[in-house]
Amino acid sequence: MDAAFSQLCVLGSSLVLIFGLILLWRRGVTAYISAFMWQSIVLAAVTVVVAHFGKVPELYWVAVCLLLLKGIVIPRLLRRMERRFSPERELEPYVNTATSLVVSGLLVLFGYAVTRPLVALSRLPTRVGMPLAMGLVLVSLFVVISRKKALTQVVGFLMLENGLALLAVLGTYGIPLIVELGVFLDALMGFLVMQIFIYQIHETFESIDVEQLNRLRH
Amino acid sequence: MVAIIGFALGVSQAALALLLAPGLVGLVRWLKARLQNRRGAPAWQPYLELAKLFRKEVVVSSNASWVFRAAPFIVFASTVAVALLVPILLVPLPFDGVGDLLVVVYLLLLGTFFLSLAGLDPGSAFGGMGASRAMTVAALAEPTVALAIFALALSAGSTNLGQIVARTMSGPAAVSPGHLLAFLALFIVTLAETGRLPIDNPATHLELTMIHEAMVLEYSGRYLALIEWAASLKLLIFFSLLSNLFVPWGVAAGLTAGALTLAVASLLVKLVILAAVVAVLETRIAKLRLFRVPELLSVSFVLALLAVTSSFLLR
Amino acid sequence: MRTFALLLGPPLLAALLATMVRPYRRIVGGVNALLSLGSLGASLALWSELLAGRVVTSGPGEFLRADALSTLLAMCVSVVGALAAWLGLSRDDSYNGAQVRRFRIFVNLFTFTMLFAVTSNNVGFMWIAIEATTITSALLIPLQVTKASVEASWKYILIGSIGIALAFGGTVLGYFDFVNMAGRHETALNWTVLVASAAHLHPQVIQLAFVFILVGYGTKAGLAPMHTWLPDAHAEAPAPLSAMMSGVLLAVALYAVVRWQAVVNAAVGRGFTDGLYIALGVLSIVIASFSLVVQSNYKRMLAYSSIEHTGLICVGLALGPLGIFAAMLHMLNHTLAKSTMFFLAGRVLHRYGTAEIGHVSGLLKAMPWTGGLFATGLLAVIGLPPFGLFLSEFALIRAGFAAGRPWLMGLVLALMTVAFVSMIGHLNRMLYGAPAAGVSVGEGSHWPLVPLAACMVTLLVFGVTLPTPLETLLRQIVEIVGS
Amino acid sequence: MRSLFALMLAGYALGAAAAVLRPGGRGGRGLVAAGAVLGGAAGLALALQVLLTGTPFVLEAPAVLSIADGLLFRIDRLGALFLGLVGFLAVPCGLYGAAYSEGYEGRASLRLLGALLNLFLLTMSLVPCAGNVLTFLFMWEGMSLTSYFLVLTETDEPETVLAGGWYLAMTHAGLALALAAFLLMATSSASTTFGDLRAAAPALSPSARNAVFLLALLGFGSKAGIMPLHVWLPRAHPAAPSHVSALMSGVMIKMGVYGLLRVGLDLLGGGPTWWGALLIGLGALSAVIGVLYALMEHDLKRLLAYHSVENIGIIFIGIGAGLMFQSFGLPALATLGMVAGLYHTINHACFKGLLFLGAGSVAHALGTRNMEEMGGLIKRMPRTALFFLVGACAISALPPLNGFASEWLVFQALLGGSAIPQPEVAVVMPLAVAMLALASGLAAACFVKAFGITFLAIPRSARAEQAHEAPRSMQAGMAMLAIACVALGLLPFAVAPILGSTLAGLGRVTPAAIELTRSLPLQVPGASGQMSPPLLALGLVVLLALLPLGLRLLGAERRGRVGDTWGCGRIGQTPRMEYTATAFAEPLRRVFAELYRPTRDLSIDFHPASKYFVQSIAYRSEIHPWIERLLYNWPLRGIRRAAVWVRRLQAGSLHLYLFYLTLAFLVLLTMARWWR
Repeated sequence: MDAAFSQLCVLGSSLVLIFGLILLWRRGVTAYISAFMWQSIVLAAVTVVVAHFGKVPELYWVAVCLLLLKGIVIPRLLRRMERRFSPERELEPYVNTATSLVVSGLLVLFGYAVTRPLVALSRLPTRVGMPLAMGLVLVSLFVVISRKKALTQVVGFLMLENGLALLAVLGTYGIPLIVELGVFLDALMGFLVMQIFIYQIHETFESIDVEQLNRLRH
Repeated sequence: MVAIIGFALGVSQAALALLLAPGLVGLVRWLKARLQNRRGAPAWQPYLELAKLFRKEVVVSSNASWVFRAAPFIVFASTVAVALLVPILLVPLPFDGVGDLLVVVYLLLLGTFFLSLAGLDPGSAFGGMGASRAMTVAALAEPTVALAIFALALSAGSTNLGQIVARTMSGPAAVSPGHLLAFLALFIVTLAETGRLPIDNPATHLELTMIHEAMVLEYSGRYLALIEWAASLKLLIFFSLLSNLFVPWGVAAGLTAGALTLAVASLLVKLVILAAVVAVLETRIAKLRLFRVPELLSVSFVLALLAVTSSFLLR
Repeated sequence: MRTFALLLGPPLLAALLATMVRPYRRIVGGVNALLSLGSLGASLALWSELLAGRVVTSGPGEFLRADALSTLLAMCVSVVGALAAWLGLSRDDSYNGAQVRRFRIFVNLFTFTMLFAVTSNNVGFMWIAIEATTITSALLIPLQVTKASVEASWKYILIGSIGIALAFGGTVLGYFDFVNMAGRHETALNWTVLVASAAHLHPQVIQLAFVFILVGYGTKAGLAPMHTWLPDAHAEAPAPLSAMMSGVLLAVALYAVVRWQAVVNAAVGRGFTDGLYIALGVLSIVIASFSLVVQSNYKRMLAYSSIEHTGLICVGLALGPLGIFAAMLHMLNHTLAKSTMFFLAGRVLHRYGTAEIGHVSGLLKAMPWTGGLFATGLLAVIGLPPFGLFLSEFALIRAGFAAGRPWLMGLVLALMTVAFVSMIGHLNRMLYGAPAAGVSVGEGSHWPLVPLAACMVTLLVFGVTLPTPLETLLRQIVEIVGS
Repeated sequence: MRSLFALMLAGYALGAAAAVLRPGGRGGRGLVAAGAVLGGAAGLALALQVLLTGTPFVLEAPAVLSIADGLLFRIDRLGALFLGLVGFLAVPCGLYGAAYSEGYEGRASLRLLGALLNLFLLTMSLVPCAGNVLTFLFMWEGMSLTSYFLVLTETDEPETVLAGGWYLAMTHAGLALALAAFLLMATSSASTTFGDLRAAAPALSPSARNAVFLLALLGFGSKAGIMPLHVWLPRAHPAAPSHVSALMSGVMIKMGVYGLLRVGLDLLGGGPTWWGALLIGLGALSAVIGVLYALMEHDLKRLLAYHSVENIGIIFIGIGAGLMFQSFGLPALATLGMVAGLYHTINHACFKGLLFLGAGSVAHALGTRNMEEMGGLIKRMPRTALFFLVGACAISALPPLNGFASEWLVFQALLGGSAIPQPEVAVVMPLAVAMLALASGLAAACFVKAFGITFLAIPRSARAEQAHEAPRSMQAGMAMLAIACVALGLLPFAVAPILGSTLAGLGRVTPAAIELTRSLPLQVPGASGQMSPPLLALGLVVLLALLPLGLRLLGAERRGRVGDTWGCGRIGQTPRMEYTATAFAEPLRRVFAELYRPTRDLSIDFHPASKYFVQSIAYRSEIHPWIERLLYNWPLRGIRRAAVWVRRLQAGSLHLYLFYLTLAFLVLLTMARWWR
């Protein structure tokens, strides 16, 4: 039973990481949003698996929240914003696709190296997936750095939160429910505020290209 | 009782110096004249000048203040005080405790200080020029004098004049090469301080070259007499310092009449010799340009420094 | 339970009141000010409880707990909150009714989140509260929508959120370490539980967790190299908000790091955390001091000075018990001094219309009282007697020498002197000379200066003596953190 | 003693309160002055009581400054000496300030000036009383801060603000160094009281002791104004009101000497030979270069400020000689050196205070400090001129006055160098003698210029013509100091034993070594000279009295008349024909040209018709102290360049900021993961 459980977890978390890497490969914003949507859905699935096999009933609620919040609501809001600023396709990011893939590969390896003591310490069957979660965290950090559009940076940030949520689920079968709900509330509020700011940036700068935001220096 | 005799001897020594001083200057002038094949005024001419000046009325500039009137008295008083301290005739000086070689040097600086102020007071360009140059020369000569004192004090163990003379008299061993170098250094300083030829021409009234004369240009009557007399006394003091500190033989050790007459005789001989040396020197060399004088003074400084190091190493 | 209600309730009530009163009226400001005194009274009550030796806890699973460290921070937050409430934005400050209403709502929420962060025993709730502080304060930075404030707010929210996310990672790893050791149960995330069982935690994992925590909360505390958002945010935010952020938000973030420092020290000993603290602390002081030398904007100058003092507190935390005592005292002094300075900077900005040091001249002639207070405050900030910062810096450097780090203290002293000289130069350029053209001479309304002067007087008192209740509080903090 | 201490505090507090409550009007200013005078007198009385009885005064206030052993005042003899110095100078300066501050009437700075003056005196009096490190540094920085604001009373001139900036920067750097020195010593001691530091000092390793001494030398040297660290002194002192400059130059820089003595001699108990040699070297350098730059000044107060640098150099030579002799185990000569340094400290306080007050009354009367616009003031300000002359003679070390007495002692200490066994070390002494003599010679030249150009001859400007004598209270202040100069000059045998006793118990200097005989001549055992200033003065006075009698006896002509100054026959004398300050110093400028490196630019525009006719010639020559450029410009430029480089870190790009964050995160992760 445990073998199937850990196999499913590894499959799920690797899928989540793959969707993260798709972000680096594709250029269009729509691709970013759909990749993020699917990633959230797979994450919800992994949570359900862990809830079922790990016999942790609260995780079902967490999975439902994940699915609702990050699977449906946030992508719809992102698509509305994307339609509004659609003419601005993601121009050439700081790093071209080839180098960014190589760099993200190195980061995943680094994630592996760093999380080895975690895997060694943990006795839970899901411990194998943790390096993948750490890899996703580092890759999403790289995404936020290398992308020029504010919208894409927000997607990168959301992916970072997904990575950490995955780490929480795999490592500890989910942190206590109340704290988990608080985290979701914060995530939603954070996204809404970022959405307001993107609209403001668009009003004042007529584009959401973050490179124009370099007036404040020294 | 002994103190009173000592006090009287000290005062009489100073009186003798006062009397001899104008004659010494007259002697130097007479020797220079003879060397230049001139008949020259007799050696006692300065006495006549002083007497004449004392009878003349004093003309004081309208710009001058009390400093101008007080300066001659201060200069004269400080020079006489030095004469009291310096062992011209006898060694166990009554005023030994009052001041040592450093006090002598700084008393002379007091005189130069007030003379320069008096030079500035009337507000004429010559007085200012003289004051500025005199103070420059005095300032540059200070280190040499200090080092010469250091060399003497090193071998004598104290800066006290009486002790230095006694130490040098006590035997040939005391006369080290350091003494010779110190003597040369002090000789150059003597020429600088008393305004003799290579630094300042005492005989000229050419505005651009005179230093001492420029400061006293405004003085007349009894003030000028006092200053001239003080200047000549200063010359005598330096000559006696040179002779007694380095060639002290003949200075009276006890208070007997015989020793005193010997001391007076040896003093006169030494003064005549030094006067002759200065006279020959002044006829041989021309006046240095003012901005070459520091080089001469730095030569004397190096000599004094060598004197100190040699006395250190040979101690 | 009552004291916590009195502490956390007032800001919530004020925020609620502000939201309901649709067209903004001045009464909201008055009520807000009175309510803020409530939370101030509550923190004093907590303090008296502590002096009597009782640590107040309440709520299910003891999720609210006020020990010495929390009480000190609660004091700072409530004092600065009260200042912001009393001196908040008035309508004539070129802000319209809607903006002032929004300001009132979010400032109170901001105060509430900070108070909740410092009094929550549960590390998870502490994280949630600090994330909430980012959100509530971010909305206030672009109160007046200009290119600069929008840019500053975007940088603030993005860097802040990423930092806080990493901090969440650290919390998760800490919980993971605990779960492996003692299994999952409800109060696992309570700080008291974590510290008690710290000895059994796995050293390797807890060190990784502390790196996440230090980078995460360090971003909120303005530690270099994560400080880059701080000068922009503090320069563009309205004066009361930048006063609260610079004065006390940095302290709250440091509070979170210190909480986890206690856990890590109990687990692996001081060596690891000291090394990190000194590295980041010195880097902050270096960057801040040298940025002050060629600074031309006085609000950014104050922001960089905050970075420098945060770095100094970090170095202090790494110098043993004496160092922690001095660092905590320095945090209290800095909060008082820096918040007052930002309020005064706000008044100067309002009168001169520009934040450029070059354009502000003759401050003493134009606004004698504000100028005088501004000069006194700046002299206090750069650590001159008779103000408190001189004493705490002396104690800190003495702790450094006692801890056997003379070269480090030499470097810190040199950097502090560089900062001192440059800030004196900027201050002189602003104070003296003739007032700039078109600047009306004469003090505006005097009564806002009264609370600021009161802060200066307290700083003077802390500069001359150390009241025994404060000393016992600091001793208890040293026991908590340094044990 | 406790009542005297309380009276001192009360006096200064009264003065400060009066200044704040009722600044204006004669009454207000009178009250301020009364406060300062009362405080000063009480301080002086307390100091004398401690000095004479030898019982230290201890006052404990553990509640205040309780973070490091509370507030502790412990006045031993060394502290009492400097406390007495502050009190001694506070009385005349307070008196002087009453009339001088009339110029600030009606300005806001009057209230500030009065209050800060009393606070400044209070903190400066408490510096030598401090018993532990925190009290000392608290009062020290308080003194610097109050004097900084006093320097900034006239803030409408930009260079005053610049001078204030330089001053506070240097003093704060000095405080940082002193703090490091004290705390380096306090590492091994239980608490930070001086007693514990003294007990823990032997346990320090030699390298730590050297580090502490060097830090203390730099820290306290910057306050004293020793050569490489003196740059703030000629800028800050002239900018302050004159009675404040007198206090700063007379007493505040002596606190640097006190600090050095407290750390170097008392707490560390002396050290290796190179300490003394370093002090002598720095002292000699400061003496000569200080006076050389003073010669070139024609701002009267800047000239006096540079002279403070010179005299501090002389004090350092004395103390350096003392330390060196102590390292060779010659207690008699060590005490002589120390006593010479301390005696010159007191004398300098007197004559420098007198000179600054004199310069202040001239500036008060004329409204300018530029000597080129003065002249002929002796006829319009006779008493100020007399006092200034007494000060000038004292500072030029002319015999009957106090400058000569202490400089004579310093010479004797240096002449004692012959007793040093190692010749290569002993050669330092003659060099120091030469430098000291050159400095005193140049000082005499400089003060002939200062007094001659300012007071003698014809007024050079309309302002100088309408000059009026200083008010009575300013004259009273100056008179007090002039009498002090004369008295200290005549009674060294009374002062020297007291100074010798202050050194009792400090380090390994035994007080018995200096039983200065109470008789008239000042005979110091172990040294080689003997002199008796009272007899000398008596002799001079008698001779001066006898001269007019002698002249009458000789029947010298009594008549005299007033005529024009001789000008080779031309009629009329205009001020432009007089020698100016720059002209007076021109020969020495030429002699020391390599040191000054004067900048010269000569612009001649010829007549358009032909090259041989000139329309106008403009000649400008300035002297910028190249020491400053050499020592201070490159660190300042370095810091500025580093600042511009660091500024580029905040380049505005959000991606760059996120990159910093991620880089830090990755580096710390690797460190945490693989750190052992």
